[in-house]
Amino acid sequence: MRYLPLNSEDRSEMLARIGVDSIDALFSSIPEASRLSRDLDLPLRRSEMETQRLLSGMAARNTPASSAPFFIGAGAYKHHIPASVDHLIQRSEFLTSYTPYQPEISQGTLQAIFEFQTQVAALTAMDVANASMYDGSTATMEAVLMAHRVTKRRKAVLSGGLHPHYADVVRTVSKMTDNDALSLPPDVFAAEDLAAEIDEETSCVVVQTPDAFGNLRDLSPLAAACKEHGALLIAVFTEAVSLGLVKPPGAMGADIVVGEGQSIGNGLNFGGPYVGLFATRQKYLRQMPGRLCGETVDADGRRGFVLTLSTREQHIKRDKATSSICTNAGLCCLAFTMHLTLLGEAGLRQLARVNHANAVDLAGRFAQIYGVEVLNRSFFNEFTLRVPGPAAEIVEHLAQKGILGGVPASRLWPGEDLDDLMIVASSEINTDEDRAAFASALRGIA
Amino acid sequence: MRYLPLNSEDRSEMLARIGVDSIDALFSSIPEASRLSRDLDLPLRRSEMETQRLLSGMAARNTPASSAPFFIGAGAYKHHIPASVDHLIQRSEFLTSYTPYQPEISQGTLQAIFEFQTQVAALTAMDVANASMYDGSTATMEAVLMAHRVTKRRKAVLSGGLHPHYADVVRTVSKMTDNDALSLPPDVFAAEDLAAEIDEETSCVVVQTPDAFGNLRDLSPLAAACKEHGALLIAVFTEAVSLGLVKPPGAMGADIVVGEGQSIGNGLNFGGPYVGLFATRQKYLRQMPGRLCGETVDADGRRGFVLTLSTREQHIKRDKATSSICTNAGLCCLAFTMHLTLLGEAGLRQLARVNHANAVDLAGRFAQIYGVEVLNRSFFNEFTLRVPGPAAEIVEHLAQKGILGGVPASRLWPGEDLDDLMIVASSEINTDEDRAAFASALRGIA
Amino acid sequence: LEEGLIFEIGRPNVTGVDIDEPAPFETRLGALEREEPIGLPGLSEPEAMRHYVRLSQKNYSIDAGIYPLGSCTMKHNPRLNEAMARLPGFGDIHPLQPESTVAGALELISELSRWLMEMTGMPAVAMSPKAGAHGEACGMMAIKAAIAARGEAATRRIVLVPESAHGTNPASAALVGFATRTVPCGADGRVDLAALKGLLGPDVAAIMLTNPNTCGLLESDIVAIAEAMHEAGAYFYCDGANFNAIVGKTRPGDLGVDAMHINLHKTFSTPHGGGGPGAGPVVLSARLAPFAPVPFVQEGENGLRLVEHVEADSRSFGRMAAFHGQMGMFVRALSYMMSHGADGLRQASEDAVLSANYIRASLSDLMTQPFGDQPCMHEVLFDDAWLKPTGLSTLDFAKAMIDEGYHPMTIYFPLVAHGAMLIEPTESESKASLDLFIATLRDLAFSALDGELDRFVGAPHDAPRRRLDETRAARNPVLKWTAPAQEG
Amino acid sequence: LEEGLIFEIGRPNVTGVDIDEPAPFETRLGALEREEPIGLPGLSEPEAMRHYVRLSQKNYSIDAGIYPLGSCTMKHNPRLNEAMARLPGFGDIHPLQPESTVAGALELISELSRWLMEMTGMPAVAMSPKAGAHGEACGMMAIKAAIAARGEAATRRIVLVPESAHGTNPASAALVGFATRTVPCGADGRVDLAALKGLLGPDVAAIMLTNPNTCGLLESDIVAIAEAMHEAGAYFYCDGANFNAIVGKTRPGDLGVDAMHINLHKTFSTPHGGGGPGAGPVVLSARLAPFAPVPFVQEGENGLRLVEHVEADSRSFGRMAAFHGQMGMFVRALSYMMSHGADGLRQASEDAVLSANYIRASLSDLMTQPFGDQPCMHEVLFDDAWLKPTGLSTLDFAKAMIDEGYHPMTIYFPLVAHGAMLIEPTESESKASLDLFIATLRDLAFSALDGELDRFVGAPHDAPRRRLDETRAARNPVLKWTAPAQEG
Repeated sequence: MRYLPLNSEDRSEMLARIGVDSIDALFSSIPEASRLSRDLDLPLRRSEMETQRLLSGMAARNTPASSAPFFIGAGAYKHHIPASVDHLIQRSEFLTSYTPYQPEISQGTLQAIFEFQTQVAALTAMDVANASMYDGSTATMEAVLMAHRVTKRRKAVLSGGLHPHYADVVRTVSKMTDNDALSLPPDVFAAEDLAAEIDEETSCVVVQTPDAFGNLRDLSPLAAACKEHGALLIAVFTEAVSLGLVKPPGAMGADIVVGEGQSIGNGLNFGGPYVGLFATRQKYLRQMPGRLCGETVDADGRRGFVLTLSTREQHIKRDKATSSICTNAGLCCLAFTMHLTLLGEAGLRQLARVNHANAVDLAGRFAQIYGVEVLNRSFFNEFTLRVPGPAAEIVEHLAQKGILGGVPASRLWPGEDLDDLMIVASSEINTDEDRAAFASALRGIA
Repeated sequence: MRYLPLNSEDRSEMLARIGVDSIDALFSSIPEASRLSRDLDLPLRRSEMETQRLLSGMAARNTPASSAPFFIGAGAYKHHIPASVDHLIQRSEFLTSYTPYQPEISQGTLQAIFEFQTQVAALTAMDVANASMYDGSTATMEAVLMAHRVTKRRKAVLSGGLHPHYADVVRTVSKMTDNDALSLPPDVFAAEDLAAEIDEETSCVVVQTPDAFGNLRDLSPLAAACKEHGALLIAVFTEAVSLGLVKPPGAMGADIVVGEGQSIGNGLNFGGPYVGLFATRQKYLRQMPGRLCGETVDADGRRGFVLTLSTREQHIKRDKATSSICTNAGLCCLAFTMHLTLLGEAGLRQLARVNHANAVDLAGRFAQIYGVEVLNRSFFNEFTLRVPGPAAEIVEHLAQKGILGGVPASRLWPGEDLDDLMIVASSEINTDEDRAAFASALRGIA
Repeated sequence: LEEGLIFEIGRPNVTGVDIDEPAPFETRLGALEREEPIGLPGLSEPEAMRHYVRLSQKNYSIDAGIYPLGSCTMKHNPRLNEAMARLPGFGDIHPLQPESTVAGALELISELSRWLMEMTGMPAVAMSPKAGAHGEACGMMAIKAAIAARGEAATRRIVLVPESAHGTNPASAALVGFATRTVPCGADGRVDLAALKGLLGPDVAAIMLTNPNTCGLLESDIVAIAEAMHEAGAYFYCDGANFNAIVGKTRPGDLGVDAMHINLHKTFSTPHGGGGPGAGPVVLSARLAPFAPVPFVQEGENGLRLVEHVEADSRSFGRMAAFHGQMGMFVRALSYMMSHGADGLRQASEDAVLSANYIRASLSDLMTQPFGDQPCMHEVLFDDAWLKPTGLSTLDFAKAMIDEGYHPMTIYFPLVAHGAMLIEPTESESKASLDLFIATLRDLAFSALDGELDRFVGAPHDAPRRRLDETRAARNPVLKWTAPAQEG
Repeated sequence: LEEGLIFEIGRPNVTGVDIDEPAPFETRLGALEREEPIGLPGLSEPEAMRHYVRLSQKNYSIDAGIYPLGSCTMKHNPRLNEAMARLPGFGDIHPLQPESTVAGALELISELSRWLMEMTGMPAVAMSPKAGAHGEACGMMAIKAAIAARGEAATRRIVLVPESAHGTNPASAALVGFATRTVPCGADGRVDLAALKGLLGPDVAAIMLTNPNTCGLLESDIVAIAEAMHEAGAYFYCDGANFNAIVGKTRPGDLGVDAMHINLHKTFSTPHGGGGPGAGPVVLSARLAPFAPVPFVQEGENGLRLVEHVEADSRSFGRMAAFHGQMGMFVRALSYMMSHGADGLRQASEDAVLSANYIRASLSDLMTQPFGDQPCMHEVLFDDAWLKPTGLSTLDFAKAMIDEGYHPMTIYFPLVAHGAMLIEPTESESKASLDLFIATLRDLAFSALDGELDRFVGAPHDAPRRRLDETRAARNPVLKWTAPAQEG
């Protein structure tokens, strides 16, 4: 087998040194009745060529985003990722290294994490950011738990504009822990009155902007309401590129900012791996979940970086830890940092502008289609369309015409009477022709 | 522009340090009349995304070998290349380094070349090999020139089984240098009497095995004839994998062995870059063209590698050099070495056996088609078919049916009355289904 | 050459990405346009390339040397898997594309599930957990849901965790709202069965047991433990971090396990990437299967079907994360499994165990083992008793390994061994590599015993950094770059 | 850790590739099956990965630092270009596929040709040469064919080559059967026009002139040289190795050049790969165009057409190599060109020249220039006059740079400068990078002048190897590994 360096000669010599007759002697602690006395009912080893053929065959039964005019968002976004990013994250020294517990020979990863933390803090306009969570949804769940710890309260209020998967994740954990998670109904027009839901048991309000329908939300009034009641404001985003153009949550008074970082540096990957961003105010630092990298000096006084404040973490604090997270999204946060470094301030702003411009253009095209209505007053690169008829069928029709045209709201909020809504995104990857093709196809169907 | 780190501020500061007012002042040595006073009539800069889109569009107008049952050889062969090879040659330290003129910081490349030279010598059963030539055809040309230098004669005899492009390259240089290159007519059945063509002016005989029609040739009798007349025997191969199964030229008395190394570690690439292999006997070492890596020690006595015997080369010997070659096929020879190291003796032999088995199987299928005839008595993974009608049309028909089915002999030897012959290769990449589809399609056409 | 931070070498008006100016348009941002600068530096592409290449060169990696971290399973990461995960048909599909356009993705998830179920002997698997600890939480949630379904939610709130457990175990149990109680470890390094039985009662929901355990030992009483748990009305959660030792040799389902997460990034070699991403699918027994979270892929009449929501008649406990799990890792893991096949997977486990025992047998005359010299599984545990006379610590010994060109083993874990040194070579090392590693450790050990303290106390000497001051980092946390104060 | 040779660490019965056993079959090898062992070691995949990763770590690279090799043009290699060359539609097509299946390949070659012709102002281009020297040979063959067509083959056999020329120039001329004669260099570092004119006569076939020349100077008499050559009935071959200095600023065709090769791996950044592959297309004037070698892509009635053989009415001189040229490099170069565009290409040349002059201006007070302190093009030439008093050689100075983390500049070339040091920074370096490089060279220069000889004579001290004994290597060449004699 090509991956196994030992051959039978080696194995014999090693058994001899160990002083046993056979490999099975080393497995003798398995109760005899429990030893597997047959081969696993699975195929035998395959050559690289054959494995590649089979997997390529499966891959060929999917329609890649790059092969069609593509307008799907709703929590995961397709952007152009510079070729250098993928090259760099595949460097052996990044790809095949472990969590940097031995800092002297892990400065590459550690310095990159330190850069990541600084970038995330800057993007969100917050004081401190951690070294990543699994994804935006679990980061949101962790934020809620952190708010409970900080406030010593147990009720979260979830906006109806929060991505429904995120809300599900929070609700699932809340149910398990006998905490309260009050979910508002789907809030298509960003019209809900969240402040009215805050009471003295409320630990936090969780609100997303741009929200799941694409609306931009001014969080400042809500922040004031939270402050008044001693609750924390948790701001969520699923499209990190938006932060290049819109007011950051930190500037609107958020206490914790969490979000999905996939759209910078990371591909769609059918939903994972992604990278959860997590930032908060300095005063809550010790209640923060997740790994942190900090600056220090070595024995010669040179600057260096180490993992720090691990007394918050599971491997030290065990059941008193601020989170059970161990493996996080290391390589994805590296890709995020590399892409953002390539963009820089000027590039990110320009990228965000182009995204917005493309979405505005697309919305303008739809506005001219009879029976179709753009519902948003404001948006970044994604908005909600009302279509004449079930959006799920329209999306399927579009797919058959070779256009991946959005997400039916009914797929995200089943049973909520949103059947005629679809959520549509347009990023820098869409050409004029793509948008024209989409509008024309929709005109034909709608 | 994303690749240019200087911005206008930098440029101003630098001009100031230099003490000139404008960048054009630095170009003042261009005669004024010759300065380009307009923009080049070419498009302006494009984003990475746009460049990728345009090039991907061009690529999509080609039919990749991997997308169809594929049976084309005739000097370039498709084999499965382990994914690790392409990963490794893309490591910055290999990909973006220069020719190892500073050995202390180039030991990686140098040691790999030393391994390559040893592998090539072993494969060919020769004493010494160089660090690569451009490709098999130019290596053949260099071998002929070397034979002229060694024998101080000027006539080369070229077998009719030599790849016609290779023969063209030798003839072109021979014509330029007033040397004589006697080409025998296409030798479909390996029936020519090369020994009869050797005279006292003959510096070398150039013969290929497996030859361009796929025949295996026993070079031993020819080697004896060469020796008798003081001529050198130059053995050529275009399919390096064959050396895992067939008798190596060195064991049959060749004086110089040259060949194409593409088929180990390197992709098809529409014909280039490939890697020329060049090996000879120790006594001719100083007449050898191309770069050589040798072992030595450093100031601390540790083994190390350097480029050596450069007194043969153009940068020292100028017009007296053994070749004008400078840049060679560095990264391709690295890929060759990596793939061959992964194969090892056992793997190469097995790979060669599978290739031969697949070709034998394919030939067997063709033998059952009325009107189609396999002409070879012996072959490795490639043979010549006689088909009823113009092979060029049949190949085109097959392509329309989605099968890349071989090379019409008329494309290689136009005007030689070989219109009903096609050359067909089958390697480990072909499945039973591929071969069945080919045979069935050919039955339908022929 | 020292490499600065991007904030020191980059500039906000520099970019390494060319983006065309959009045609003029009217924004629709409401009044929410960003006004202040963000504070992000940019680098041109050549500068960015060099920056990160240079940073990478300060890292150790499995590609460059043995990475003997016990419990972490740093093994060879085949590049085929990277190539497969990057096929556009896997890497470039959106989780909310119409199902008709992702048939191959559902097929891959289904096929991977089949392999995981057969290898573990379990009838169900939840694919969405994002890493090992997330898988633990998933398993504990399934257990909690099952207990609630039995009407015992209020009473069964205790989870037993052995001393030697990974920290994630109690943390995950706590995340799910359980209280934990520690099970002591016997003199043989295994769970003390009698003590365990003494803890059982109607308040116990489950045990979380790593098997093979973190001492590198197989819990030989495992069947008895499972029976005891089940008799007491509790569940048996198995931490699958060390599953790589036993694939093809025994099946957790056959041992009585109710739930076990599988670290695809350990056992099945999806690369660690300097800390992630991982993937932690959880196999479930028939008793827990009904409570599995959404989403999942279901065999339907017309082929595979994706279930994304808790349907009316379902007992699913909910959702662990957005979308469908770590698809990128799924592809890599399946590529790894298909390459090995049933025969190769078993051989890999055997070679991993063989190599660990080879190291044990080659060092046991010099270094002490907390539970005596007995065969281990895929990792071997030493303690610091043998170092006592030298005055050196496990940390000193570990740091000295760096100067020899090696990454240290896992140290100070598990907590049941004093000054633990946990070595896991994996099946990826050649005998020559093992021999050199052993020779180096022996040389270091002799050196320590001979009192050559300088080799240890100041170590590492030859790494990109000397020993770093972790206390200072924690005392005054500097967690991001801030611009130095302007002069003037 | 030292890394052995594969012959020392590998074994013939080990393989890192799984290949299924074929079904039983009868061989058809005649009597020519290989009998003896080959002598090839194999490594498993993990071992091979580690071996070559470790070897790579002993290399310097442009990705990790400035590579200031004059005349070699080591610039940033965009990874986009690598990705494009690996698209199956380019990387996985066979040179002899039916033309109908490679329309995009012909389009790419045609498009690249268009860019090259417009940038050089020349009406034709031969795409097949495989590297710079091969391009030189191609150009000289076209010239020879043109001379033969004029009936002067027997008389015009001399090619003039300036002292400062690359060694490939005379070697290529000789390969094509020309005799060479050296043209002296004037006090300003440029060709001595009067001396050149003195050499002209009916026996002269051509001049081979590098422009900008290898001293980093533009041949300002170039138009006069071209006219003189043409008046004398000879051709003007331009070595295009330094074309990167002048793209968009002047066009060889407008200067009177008849043929020039273009190093795609220098000017257009296809990576050097530790010594290749390169690509050397040759642009040709109208006078030489008819003699261009096969194959070429021709605009036909039904689109593009591939001409692979010398057709009946053609004056093509023949064929340079099998197949169609370095397609992989074509894709990379076109990707580079399209990314830059007309504006970016000119800017790149300007930045390259700016950076070289910046280095010149920053070092000219310490280091001597053979032809005085005058503006240079893309590279700046120093000599060793300033080192004389120290007793140190150019080699010592260069090797000391290694200890500072830098790759040395080109040394001892061109031959017209004593102890030459030729520095080419390219446009890829940031100002910060140039400043640090300059500061380091200044520090070294002061150190040399202060007599700190140890820093130089023993250098390098901190590289993977100390100074290597090149004389020993040449005196007793060991060019391959041989098994050590068996003991016994």
